[in-house]
Amino acid sequence: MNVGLQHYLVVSALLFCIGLLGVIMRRNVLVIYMSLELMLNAANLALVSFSRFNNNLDGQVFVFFIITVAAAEVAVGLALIVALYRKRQTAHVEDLTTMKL
Amino acid sequence: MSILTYIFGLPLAAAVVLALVPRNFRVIMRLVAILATLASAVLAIIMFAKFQTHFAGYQFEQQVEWVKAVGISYHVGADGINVGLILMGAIVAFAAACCSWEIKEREKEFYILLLVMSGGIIGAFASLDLFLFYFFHELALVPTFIMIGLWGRGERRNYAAFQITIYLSVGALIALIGLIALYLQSGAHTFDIPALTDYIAKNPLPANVQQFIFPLLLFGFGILVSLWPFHSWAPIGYGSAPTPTAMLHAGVIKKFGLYGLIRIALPMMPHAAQSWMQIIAWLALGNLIYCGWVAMRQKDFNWLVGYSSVAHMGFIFLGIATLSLIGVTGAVLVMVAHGFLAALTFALSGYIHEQTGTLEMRKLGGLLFKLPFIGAALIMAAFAGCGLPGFANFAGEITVFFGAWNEFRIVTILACWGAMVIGAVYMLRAIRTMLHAELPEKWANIMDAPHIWRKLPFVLLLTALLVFGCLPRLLTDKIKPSAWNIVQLANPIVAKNADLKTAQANAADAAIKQEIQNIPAGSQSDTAIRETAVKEQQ
Amino acid sequence: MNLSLMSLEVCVVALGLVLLLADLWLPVERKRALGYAAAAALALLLLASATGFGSCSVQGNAFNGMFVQDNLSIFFSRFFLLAAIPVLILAVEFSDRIAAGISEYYSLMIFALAGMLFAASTNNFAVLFVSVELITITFYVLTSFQRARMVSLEAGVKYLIIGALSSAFMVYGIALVYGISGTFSFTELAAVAPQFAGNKIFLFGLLLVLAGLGFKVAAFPFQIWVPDVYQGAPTPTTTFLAIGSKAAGFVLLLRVLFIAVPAVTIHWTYLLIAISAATILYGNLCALPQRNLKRLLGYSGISHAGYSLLGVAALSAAGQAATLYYLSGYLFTIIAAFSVVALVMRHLETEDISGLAGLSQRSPFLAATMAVAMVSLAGIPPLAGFFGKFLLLKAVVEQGAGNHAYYYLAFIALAGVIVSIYYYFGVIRAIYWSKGSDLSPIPVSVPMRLSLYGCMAGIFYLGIFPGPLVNWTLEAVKVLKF
Amino acid sequence: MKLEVLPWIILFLPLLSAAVITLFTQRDKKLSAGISVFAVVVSFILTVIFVSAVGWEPAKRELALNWLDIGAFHVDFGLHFDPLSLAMMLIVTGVASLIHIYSIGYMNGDRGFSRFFACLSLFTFSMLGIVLANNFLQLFIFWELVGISSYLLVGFWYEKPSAADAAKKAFLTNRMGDFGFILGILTIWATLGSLNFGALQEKLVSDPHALGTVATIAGLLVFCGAVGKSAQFPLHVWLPDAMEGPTPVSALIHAATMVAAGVYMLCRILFLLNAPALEVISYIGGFTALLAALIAIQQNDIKRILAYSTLSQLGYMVMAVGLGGPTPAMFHLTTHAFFKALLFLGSGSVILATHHEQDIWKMGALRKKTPVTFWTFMIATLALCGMWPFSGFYSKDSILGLAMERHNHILLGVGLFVAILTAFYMFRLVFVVFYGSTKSDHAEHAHESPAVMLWPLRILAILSLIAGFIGVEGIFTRQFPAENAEAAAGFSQYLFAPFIHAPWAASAGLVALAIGFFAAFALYAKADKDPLVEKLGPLSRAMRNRFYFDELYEATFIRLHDTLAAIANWFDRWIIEGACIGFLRGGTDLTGRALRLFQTGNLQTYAFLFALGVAALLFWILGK
Amino acid sequence: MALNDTIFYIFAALSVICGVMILVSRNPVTSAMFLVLTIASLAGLFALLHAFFLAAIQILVYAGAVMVLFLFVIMLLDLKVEERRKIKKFGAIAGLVSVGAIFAIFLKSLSVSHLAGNSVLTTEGSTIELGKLLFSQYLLPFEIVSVLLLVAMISVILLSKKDLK
Repeated sequence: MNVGLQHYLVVSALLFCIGLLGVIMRRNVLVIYMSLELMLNAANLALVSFSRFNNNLDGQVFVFFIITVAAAEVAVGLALIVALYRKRQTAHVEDLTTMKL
Repeated sequence: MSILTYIFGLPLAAAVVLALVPRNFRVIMRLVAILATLASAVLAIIMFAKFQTHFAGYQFEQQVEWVKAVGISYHVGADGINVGLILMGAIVAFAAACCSWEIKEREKEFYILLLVMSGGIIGAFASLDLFLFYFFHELALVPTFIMIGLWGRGERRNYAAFQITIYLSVGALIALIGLIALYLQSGAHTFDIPALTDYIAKNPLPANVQQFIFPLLLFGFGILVSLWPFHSWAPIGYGSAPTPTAMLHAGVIKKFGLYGLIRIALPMMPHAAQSWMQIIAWLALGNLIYCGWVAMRQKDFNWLVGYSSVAHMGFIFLGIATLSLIGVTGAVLVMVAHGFLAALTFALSGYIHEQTGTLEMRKLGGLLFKLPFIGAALIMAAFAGCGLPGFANFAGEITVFFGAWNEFRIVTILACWGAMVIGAVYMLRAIRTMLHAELPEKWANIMDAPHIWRKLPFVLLLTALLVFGCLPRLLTDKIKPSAWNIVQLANPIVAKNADLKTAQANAADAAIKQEIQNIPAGSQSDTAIRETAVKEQQ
Repeated sequence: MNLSLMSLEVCVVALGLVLLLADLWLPVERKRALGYAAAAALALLLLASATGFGSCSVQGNAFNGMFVQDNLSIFFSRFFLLAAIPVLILAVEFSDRIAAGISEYYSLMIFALAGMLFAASTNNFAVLFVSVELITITFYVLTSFQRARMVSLEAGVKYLIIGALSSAFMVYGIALVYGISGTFSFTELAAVAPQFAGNKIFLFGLLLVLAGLGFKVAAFPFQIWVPDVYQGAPTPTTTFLAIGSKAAGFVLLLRVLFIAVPAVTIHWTYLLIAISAATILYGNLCALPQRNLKRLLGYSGISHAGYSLLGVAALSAAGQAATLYYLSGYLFTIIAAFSVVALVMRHLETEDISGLAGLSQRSPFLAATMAVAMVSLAGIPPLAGFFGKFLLLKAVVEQGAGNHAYYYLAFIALAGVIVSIYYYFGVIRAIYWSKGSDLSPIPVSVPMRLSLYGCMAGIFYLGIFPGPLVNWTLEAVKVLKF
Repeated sequence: MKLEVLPWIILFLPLLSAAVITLFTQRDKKLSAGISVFAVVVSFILTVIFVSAVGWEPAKRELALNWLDIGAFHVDFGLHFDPLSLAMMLIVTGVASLIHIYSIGYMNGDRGFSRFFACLSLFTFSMLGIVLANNFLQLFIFWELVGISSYLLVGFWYEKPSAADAAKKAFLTNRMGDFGFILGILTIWATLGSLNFGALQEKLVSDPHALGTVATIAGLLVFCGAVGKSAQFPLHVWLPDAMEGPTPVSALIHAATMVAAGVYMLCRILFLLNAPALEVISYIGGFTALLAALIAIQQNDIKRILAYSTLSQLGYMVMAVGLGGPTPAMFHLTTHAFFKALLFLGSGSVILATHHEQDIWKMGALRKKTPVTFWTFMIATLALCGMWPFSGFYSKDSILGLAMERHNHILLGVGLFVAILTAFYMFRLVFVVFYGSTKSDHAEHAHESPAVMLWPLRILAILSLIAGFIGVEGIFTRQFPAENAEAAAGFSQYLFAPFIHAPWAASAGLVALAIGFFAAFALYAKADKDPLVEKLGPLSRAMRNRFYFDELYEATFIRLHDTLAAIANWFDRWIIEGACIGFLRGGTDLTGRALRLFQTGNLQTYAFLFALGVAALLFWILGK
Repeated sequence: MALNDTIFYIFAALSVICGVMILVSRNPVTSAMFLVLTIASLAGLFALLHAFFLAAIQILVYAGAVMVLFLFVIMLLDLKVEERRKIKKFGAIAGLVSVGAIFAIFLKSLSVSHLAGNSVLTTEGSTIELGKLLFSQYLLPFEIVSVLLLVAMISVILLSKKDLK
């Protein structure tokens, strides 16, 4: 079977789900954050493949935005995590439960 | 501007004025509150006196656009159904303001809330726009909650404040849904009650729609009126409320739901009304008998009065349930009468509580020695409460019985039992334990109402009860034509058969009056102008 | 290209930059007052917008239709400006609790505001995405701005992770929508959406977008972050989050549902009803046992999102207009409430309700403001909350004739209101009838007082004279389908 | 001044005096008494003038104002004049005048002096209202108003728990009767469409079966009102207790007028009652007469003896009405009003003389110390027992004659037996109180009452003596023409009329009197304590305990009602308030607390819930 | 085309496997490294889809900048191997189920949906083409992104300031 759009989409969905699983199951905030990046990348893959199979460059432009935004987000997020770590000496989500109920 | 606007506008304006008065000007605050309610009461009496008897339409009307997009307007007016209620509301508001002596802390807030409450509820009775009607009622309701919480008495006042808040909000909101549904289903695109009524009379709502909306209004309003079994907020609420609040709420605000049923539910949803009336009659019995029984077991006088006020609502429901001219007229009569009575009783119990610090009946006794005036007034209130003639309640209750006899035989018999025997049992037991027998030592220092100003509210309310009790036609002649309109819409078949003769007489009467109305004269000019305008349109 | 349409947005961005620059030259002690300057500038912009100065209220498209200026966007841009002014004043009031970078705090708020303004005019998924990200990322920082407080950082991280998660979902959704329809433009999408209404991948994508926007408006089941973030964030941030960010979510929701894919939305009646109902119930029920005031307002914020969603679920112009009206009332109310919280809880470690005890003696003005705000939130006349709820219920019940599920929705909304009355009155009780130990008066600065007066005026005005705003909201939603 | 104004003045003058006393002259006792006495005496005089002006014509005259008019529910406030009401007016105002005057002496020094007169005036007004009412509802209104006055006066000394309880009991018992009464009124109104006596009578005359199937039940329901007010079995229990009130009150309300209102009302609505209803009424009357007389034998409280005697005599009257004889009933009512008022006033005088001692076994030998009281009391006793030519002889004879005429031998026997008992217990009273030896210190130091009390005694004594043969009966025969009416023309004819009309009944009555007298003489002429207590044993105890009716009611009816109330209260507290509302409250709260548990504060949970939410959303739309 | 297919499968498998490794590896550094690998293999897929510019960006920005940032932070914080705390089995299973559900629904939707899938693929993700589009059609988001970047810059500075003055 020829590799088509479906294949790319399945791969992208798989990656997305793996990322999601990472977010859900990992305890380290940094790893969670990496998983989120993976999810964004999955979206990128989907966009690029759609762009290719739709003969439409808009998707790729969008990917460009995603990458930029992700970079900004990562920067802010990591700064935040670092600040948190300095304060609390932990990067584990289980320790971040002073506010609940 | 219609006189009605002044009647409820004055207290509201006074509330705003009070907000600007500095906190330590206590005398001025009290004076402002009393004067504003007094002025409103005087205006209400003038309005009542000027009211054209035997005239079925609305008088003292005023209509101003408000939210045009939704079909809401500021529309007030009085007809036979609400003229008595407005009068009663204004007088009770004045009496309540007079009874606010017992409030010693945070007077500013108290008087503001009291005035908002008074203005709000009179406004609700005066409004002829569904939205306005609901709006004013809620405006009056909220202060109740705060007042119970802040100035209430007893350990359970917190619970009471929340209970009454939540319960009444449930009722009000259910009714709101009903009102909105009514507005939407009618297709008239107006909240204006007269317009809506006319429109629905010409284009009746489908039966299934009526069957859907009517219960909403019935139980929504029913909760507000403490229809059995949704009554349990009333005793605890009144038991914990400060005196003026209990007076205004039990006396006036509680009548809102009933007024809503008569004004809106009956004429606009005749089909559903007819099918529900059997149930209402039996529920009314729940009020009359069951709540009477419960009242018999109460140990706290305010609770007893609370239950008794719940029980009295049974008469009104029974009257409404008849869908007959006599029944509905009687119901309105009881509404007015019970307003005065409930206010009087709570004012008296408040006085006793102020003197003794308790209303637990076992601890009291022989108070009549020390409180000849208050005691005598309380005995009279008890008489009125068990439906003795001479007081307005009797006229209303007996009218209800006569109206209900042909419709609900068994219910009426049981209701009579509730009224004649059960009511008398708990009222007289209370008198016996509180006022009669030996005076316990510890109450040796209590004081009777010292001067005419302290006596004024009681005297005023008693006078009102006696005047309408001896001359019920002052009210019934005003109520009758309007009640007839409503009964005709709500129950055309019965109306045609039973009251045909009266109808013709009334119609002739009204026609003559209308002729007279058409000559613009003095204060009636606005009404007259409206009349002419109507004619021109035709 | 009609750049002049964007004058408002450009001005706001410029304002943010000016604030950043001014920070460099201003002495430390005067930086605090920069907030007032920013608020004044925003007030000027609002005035310009309201009077139609320049091209602030000219309708039209720009950037190849990516940016639209219509009645809806004008409504919301004024809304956001109006919200930002008191929030900035509150931020000034709050500045002593922000250790570093107060002028950055102001400017970040201005940038968030710019994001919201862009969101109001979005007509394209690309703009939607970047403006949402602009808002969200700014709020990550605004949330964790009180670095000295652990809760602030914790809230920031939580918001960051959940926010990023929702972004990921939304982006993936956008990707799928684009993949099927081949376009990001709402206008073009509206044209082709009917033919894809049955395409499951298309729907999949739209649902993911819905989830992303649901996160922004705090709709069930994407509301889980709200209480923690509201509680932990500095109060001005919470305020802006509660009204600005939420309203931005709503305008985007309205645009996506009713401009881009109305053909699909029409099939989602039950979904929207369920979301709205669940949001109302969840928010109100969880708030019931809540003792922390900010957290309570967070839960209550969820429920108010639910109420606002009623109007969306009603799928009618009346409903959309009601949502707009409700949000407007909520604007004044929630700002008043949070302002009081910020002022009263200034020196307290936690924002427990008991901290309000004795407020009626300490500051009758603040007590009255808070009481009015609570009563309005509870939806009782003559305040804004009541008329908003009235319009929403009316819109919902109106649909009930065609679909009885709407009646149930109305009843659920009612149940929610009832429950909410309980806890709102609990707050009032704490204010008025609990005895507090601390009886020192609370000073209120003049701008703060003005802002609170403004809020009170707004609450009362919208409750008593709803006519003008009702007309305006009805105008504003004309661009939306249904 | 027009004649029509007079009745209104007569009616409202007492009310006016009550109002003036209550509002203005509470402090000034003399003025209060003056106003009250003035009002009632003027009423009496005006009544006399009015009666002499209009005469005893049976022609019906009405004055009416509309009180309430709602559709078919039309109530007038009207005055109705016929011989029945005119005579009753005379009795009421007359006896009331005397008792008012008497009260000035009796109540002297009481702290509620003004209040007493206010209430008394209110009562007079209400009673006149009953008498003059031209329709059912007005009758009912005043019916209730006399109930109020009775309540206020019985509980006049409210500081005494027994008085307060008695007032309550009297009122509530009456209310049960009124419950039936109002149902009867409703039935009649619903069937005949009117409340006006005249209109109703016309309808029934033109169509005797207009009431149809409800005729009997309607009649009996209306009779319920009379049962309550006239204290007939089974609602008789309140009257003896009502003796807790001041003695003038007992005389006026609970002997002469109010309790007779039931009989008056039955006469007024006689046209409504059909044969079965009348039969029931007659037997209830007879039974009450017997029961009360039996109880009276073993009572020791002077006022209670008289109270049971009143019950018994009321039983006679009701029996007479039931036998279809309104004239004898009203005749007996009139004479009874005089001699029973006299007896009560006399007993009041005795009580005052012995410093508020009411136990007859603590009196004795008062004949010498209170001569006027003794002689007047004696006259009244003879009248009550039916001694020729005292008034009671004539009226009682007419009742016995009626029973004989109707061939109702049971009731005749009952009547005669009660006559024996009456003589027995009355002479027991007389012997113990006025003869024998003094049995206490109070009796030792007894003194005659002041003149203001004695003059009413004298006047009533004269009336008791002569009322039988001055043609009172004739007034009522005008209203209710007897079947074999022989209008007696002159004084002497009246004097011996009974022996001519019904010689058997008359002589039987006298024989009964003799039996009773001698039995009492034998047992009590010299007794220091009651010999019957031992002789009758348990029966005596039962009699003293009023045949345990109070206990029976306490155990059944009141217990039942209280139990129902307790159940309702329990239901209200635990089911409605506790279970339903509590469940809703608690349920809501619990749901809130449970839902909150999702907010663990843990990011992973949040992320999971977010994902779950997305999954749910997707499944909802795409899962099908 | 077989070659392309093979490359696709290789890259796809690589990315998925590395993705799973991110998930399962205990050490954050390992995770980060596997993320870099995933990103790189995605870049390969991009290239396969003729999105050359993006492939380059992917490597440069993501693998180059972002991931270095990540690693830098990990080093900075000196994060050790994730402690072996008890894995909540219920949580893991629930997570798996919900994510599995999403994936299943996606697959199901994919299987029944009609995708545009042109047979002639003409799009070339060249820099010029993209640039043209970016600076004409997508100028507005581009500008907004610039504001966003500014915000990010300020934020990072603010958040990382050591002293709190």
